Amino acid sequence: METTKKLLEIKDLSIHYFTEEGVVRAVNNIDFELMRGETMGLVGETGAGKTTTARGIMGLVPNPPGRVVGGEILFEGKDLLKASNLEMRLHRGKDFSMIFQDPMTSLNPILTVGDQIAEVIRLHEKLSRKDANLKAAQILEMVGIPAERMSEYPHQFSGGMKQRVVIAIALACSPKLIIADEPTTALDVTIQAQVLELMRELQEKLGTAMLLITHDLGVVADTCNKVAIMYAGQIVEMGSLEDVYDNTMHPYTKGLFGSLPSLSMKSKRLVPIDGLMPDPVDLPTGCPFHPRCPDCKESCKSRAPVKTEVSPGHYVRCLRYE
Amino acid sequence: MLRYIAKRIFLMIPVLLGISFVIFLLMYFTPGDPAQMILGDMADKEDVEALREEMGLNDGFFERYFRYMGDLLRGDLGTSYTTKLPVWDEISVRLPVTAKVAFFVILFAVIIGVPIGILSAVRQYTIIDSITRVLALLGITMPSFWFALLLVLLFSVRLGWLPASGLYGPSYYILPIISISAASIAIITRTARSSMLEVIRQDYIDTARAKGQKERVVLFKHALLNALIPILTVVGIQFAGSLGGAVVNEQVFAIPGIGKLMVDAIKARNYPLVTGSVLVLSLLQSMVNLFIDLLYAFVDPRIRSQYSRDKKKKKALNGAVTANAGMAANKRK
Amino acid sequence: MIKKQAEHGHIKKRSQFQETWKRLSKNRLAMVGLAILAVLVITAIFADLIAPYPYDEQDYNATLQSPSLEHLMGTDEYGRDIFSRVVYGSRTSLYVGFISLTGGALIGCIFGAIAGFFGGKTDNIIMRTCDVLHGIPQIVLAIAIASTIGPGITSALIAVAVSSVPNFARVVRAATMTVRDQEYVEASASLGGNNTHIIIHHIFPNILAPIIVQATLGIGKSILLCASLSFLGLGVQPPMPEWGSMLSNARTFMRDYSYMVISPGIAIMLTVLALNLFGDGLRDALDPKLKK
Amino acid sequence: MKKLLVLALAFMMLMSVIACSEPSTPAPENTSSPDATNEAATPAPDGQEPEGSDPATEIRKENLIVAIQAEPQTIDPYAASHETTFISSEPIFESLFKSENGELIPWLATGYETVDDLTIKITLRDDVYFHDGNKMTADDVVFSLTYGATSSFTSTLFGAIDVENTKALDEQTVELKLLYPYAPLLEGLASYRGAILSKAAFESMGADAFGRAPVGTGPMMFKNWVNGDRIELTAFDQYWGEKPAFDNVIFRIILEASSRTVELETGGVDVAFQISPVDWTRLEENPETQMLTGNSMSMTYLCFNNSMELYGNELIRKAIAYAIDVEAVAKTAYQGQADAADGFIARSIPGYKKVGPWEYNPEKSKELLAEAGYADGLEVKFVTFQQQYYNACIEIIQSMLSEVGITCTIEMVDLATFTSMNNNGELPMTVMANGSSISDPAVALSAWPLERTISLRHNDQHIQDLLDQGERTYAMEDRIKIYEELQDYLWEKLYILPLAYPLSGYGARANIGNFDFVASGVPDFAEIEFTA
Repeated sequence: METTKKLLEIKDLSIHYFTEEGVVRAVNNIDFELMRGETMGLVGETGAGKTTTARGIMGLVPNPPGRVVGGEILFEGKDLLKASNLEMRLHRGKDFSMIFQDPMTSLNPILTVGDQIAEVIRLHEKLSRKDANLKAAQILEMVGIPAERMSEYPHQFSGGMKQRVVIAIALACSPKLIIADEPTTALDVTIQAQVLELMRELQEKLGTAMLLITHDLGVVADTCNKVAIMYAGQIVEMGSLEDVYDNTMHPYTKGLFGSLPSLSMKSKRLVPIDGLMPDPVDLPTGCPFHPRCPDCKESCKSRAPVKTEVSPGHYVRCLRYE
Repeated sequence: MLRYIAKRIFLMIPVLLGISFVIFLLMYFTPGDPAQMILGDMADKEDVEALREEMGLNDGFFERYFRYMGDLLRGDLGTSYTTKLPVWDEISVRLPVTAKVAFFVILFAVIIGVPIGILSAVRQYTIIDSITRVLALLGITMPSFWFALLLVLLFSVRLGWLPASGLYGPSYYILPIISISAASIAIITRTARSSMLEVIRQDYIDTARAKGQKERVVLFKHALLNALIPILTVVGIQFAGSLGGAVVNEQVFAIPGIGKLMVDAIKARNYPLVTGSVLVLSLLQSMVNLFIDLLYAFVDPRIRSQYSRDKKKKKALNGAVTANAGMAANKRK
Repeated sequence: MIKKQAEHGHIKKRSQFQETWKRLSKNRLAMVGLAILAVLVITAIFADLIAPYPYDEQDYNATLQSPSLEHLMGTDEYGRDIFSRVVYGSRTSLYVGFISLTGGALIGCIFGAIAGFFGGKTDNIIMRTCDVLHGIPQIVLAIAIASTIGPGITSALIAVAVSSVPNFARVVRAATMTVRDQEYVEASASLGGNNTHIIIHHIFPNILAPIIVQATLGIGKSILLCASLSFLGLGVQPPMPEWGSMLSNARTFMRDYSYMVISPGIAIMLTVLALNLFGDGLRDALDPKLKK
Repeated sequence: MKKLLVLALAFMMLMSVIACSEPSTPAPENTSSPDATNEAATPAPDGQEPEGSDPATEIRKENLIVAIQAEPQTIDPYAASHETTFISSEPIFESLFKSENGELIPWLATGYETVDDLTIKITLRDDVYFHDGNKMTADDVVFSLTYGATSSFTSTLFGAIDVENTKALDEQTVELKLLYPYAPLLEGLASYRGAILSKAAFESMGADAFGRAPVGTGPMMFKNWVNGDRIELTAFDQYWGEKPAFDNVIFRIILEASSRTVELETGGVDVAFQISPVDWTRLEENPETQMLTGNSMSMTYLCFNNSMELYGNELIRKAIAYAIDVEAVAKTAYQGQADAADGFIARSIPGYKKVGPWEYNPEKSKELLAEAGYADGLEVKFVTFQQQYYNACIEIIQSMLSEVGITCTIEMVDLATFTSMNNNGELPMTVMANGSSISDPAVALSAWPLERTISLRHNDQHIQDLLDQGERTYAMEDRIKIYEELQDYLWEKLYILPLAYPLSGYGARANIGNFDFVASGVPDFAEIEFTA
């Protein structure tokens, strides 16, 4: 598995929604890379554009009203934005697949679990119905569900079990990349640990790269080797786990860590980041974080910071480091 | 499943009893004397009075009601005042005609309504969507007999392509079906559109697309099957409605249906025929509703599991699984 | 910061109506519907001014004239001006539509709310009575009532009201049951609100949307029912103009004097169309999920 | 979006305009008439399948299709009073005589002899068979006449028959006894009401079943009755007389007047009854159809309830009459297909006397109103049921009366309520018609006898005396004098105001010959000959 070749490279990607209330700038010129077998966390509050980025990669941005307005998404060197619908369809499920957030609604209620897994297998691997079902059974076992339950329906499974099925569907054709959009948010903590554990195992076993989208910094710490912090559609800080966790640069990232209860630091009160997420329709001028930034300077209000590399592999978008 | 059907049929009895009671009440209080209608207005008082006595019209309300119920339980719907035929004979001739027409109307409405509904849902905010929505509205707003008359004048008289009335062959069915189904097509289209729109926004549709499934299959397999239930409900209501409701069209196209029979029976104060036809019609309508509910179970497993007896077995299995899944997970740690 | 939010919250309340209006006004079809309805209501109110002739003035040497300048929509078989009758007819049709619906809606909602809220036996009894009412075809009900109190507006009105009760009851019951399980209803119960208070303050406002939609669509249906009643000979007391009876009487003259059939037919269609457009628009505006 | 709405509405308007507006030229040559599209699936009634022409170049057709406006309650002419019963029973039954403009022609009877005022001896043919194969004998005639005498529907016509003493002298002769002299009897026996039934069949089937599947001696035999749809008769091969030019008669029940007209135009039916007057001209102009019209024997009149205090007052009745322009009412209500009524019985009935029409004089009406004490206005009330022509008359009268300050309310009730109100004398004012099955003054004035309980209620013994005299005198000249005196008296009293003599008519395809208008409205189908 040569990890040198870049699996996924996002260059200057912008995705906007054109609605009647105005243009929603969900994703603004983000770029990052993902190597084969690597796991990167994409962290941010709700509305930061995480899910839109994921859907952008998968080519599932609902159009109208959404549209990719700029940038490139290179998957193994090929720009997905230029790919035809047919090509994209062949990629989805085979080369990259997606796990959605709410297991309760991500499975088709009227089809058996087995059928839903077999469907993706038969789409990408020329197997007969019988063999596809056999493989589906194996994958089901792999995610810890007895094969006999293949003929049951989603409503007969608990939340955790359903998420396992969704994972089974995503990994059925051992894709090179999984995009997991907050896979454990809807689950309670005990099940969350099991599901994450399962995903990490399968990732090692199949050598799959993963883009994990979450707002839970703890989950990122356990599973990812790289992390990118998103705010108002931009990546404000990106780097290896140590870079971002140990010598955090960007004020927003510091704010995020500040609002986390931690056993080691004995702070009596959590320090929330005050203010609200900016309205994506009219983003603040200059650095989007400036209205909420504790050490905001005059220039922050007017000039938009540029992505600067503070140390190898550690990027930040803040005027203080330019 | 059978237990559920038995329960539903058992539930129909009080409803039918209720209907017969209300009809009897309505008939009891409406003025107009059946005996007079039978003997005609030339008959003199004594004859009318004698007939009233003979028909038991002078007895008390409850006495007549219980006598009627007694006969009903023995399966005898009484005899029609005007033609003196057993009510069942009159109904059994007219009911299949209405049922056949109603069936074709619904078939026609579904074949046209559902695809258009889906199309306008998929192509939302385009010109097709607006055209179908407005045409659907026109279907609902047009008085059916006006539309029926227009059709007859256009296709029978001016173009001579189709016969104007009667039901003596396949070509006779075309105009009545178009005129009766206009409203049903409109309603089915609108429901199909709104329920499709509802389903298309669900997450599992994106899951299907994320699998790399063709858009056509995503829509017509994943989406449509889930959108079926609201559509089925409306189809059921429309079918039940057009059974009793097509009176006006039956008159324009001279179709010997049960709707017209019922209306004339009331006008002639032919109590047994009125009650009989309304009861038979309500029974048929309840059967249609039951059939539609069973279709729900067939289409949606969530509903099916409510009926099936083996619910207990399922719970046990569910418990076991969570235990060993947990074991498998920590065994590997 | 907190102050700004509170103030923002305060604005929120008043804008509930504005919010719906804002969304509604964006829906062009609904606006067309509203415009037609407005025209209709105005014609109904000022019918005496708008109509050039009294609706029952007969003119024997001007019978069955096709539309001309003095008679915009021509004259009927008694030489009466059809345009004036259509104008006055709007009064009858709206009267039938609105009164019968408010009647049916009122009873239906009360039935539905009680059934939905209390559930259990009461729910079963009410729903079974609704099935019974629903089982009796509208036409039978109308004729029975018409023969008891004489055909005419009142009997059509009652028939429509009675037969629309089951639909309202069913809609309201379903809405109440969904709303009843919401936390905020339990919350208000825990604060000591008695049942009627809960129904009126918490449940009704939230089930207003389906009721309004059912009402607007229902008015259209009642106007059509009135038309078919006149077709079956149970129409309005002459010489009161009502679109349905005008249409059905004109059908015998349809071949040579088609204008007699077109004007009332179009009047009915326009009204019912407007009601449906507005009803649909209202439903989309009131249903938050449908926000674009 | 909006332009789209306009487009849809325009389309609808366009469709309705082209659909209804008839070009002045008749409907396009209807080559593909429905019978060409009938399928073998069900025995569709088709009218145009000419068989090999008989030697007498007489064109035969398999089916004669007749559209009637309602489903008869029964086909037994003694058990109903609705026109559709008589039309559907006419081809099945025959009477003792046939009456051609007042002159009796022997038919089932070979002749008759009036022994005295109360006895008539009738001799019968011996070669007549019923549809069930039995031979017609005097017993069947006696049975039919006694049935006629006792049935509530035909008591006015045959009530005079003395049921005990009428007997069969032998197989071929009947001695008919009367309770009192009754001049119109023979005319009644010659009408379709005097049908001769098969006694054997009637008694074995029972009255109701017989009414659903009658057995008579006529050229056509009952075959099938599909409820609400059609009644099928087929040719009776042992018929004693001349065979008709068709094998089956199918009476199709089409309730909607415009549908009957359309079926006639498109060839779906050969004959159609109750065509609405507005279609008459179009059917006359259309080369493929013809209209058979003439003066009917019915008279539409405004009926006052003379037992009520207000309408019992002669001044009020006359005041109302003067305010009504009878000519305009007749013309407008019947779309020009009726004349103003100027008498109390139809003009074609012997004994008719022209006494009106009532003078239209609104001023005089106001004077009489003032004289009666209602100078400042009067409230009157009509009660009626859904009947196109009666409602038309009432609406016109209503607006005429408002000219002289009489405001009238109209209460619409349904037929059943109206009938019982009428028979309990509760109708204040209404518009009704009084038809007559035979052209005899006594029958035409059947609304006047005192024992009738309808809302006329004049209880004027003088009228009853004149009616009795008219019935009992046989000599035609004396009868006419009596009835003329009666009509003058009725005109003077004005218990009712005659309004219109409506023309009646029925439509037929152009190829129907030897089929002319009959005042009673029940034509003889057997005579029909096809010309194309």
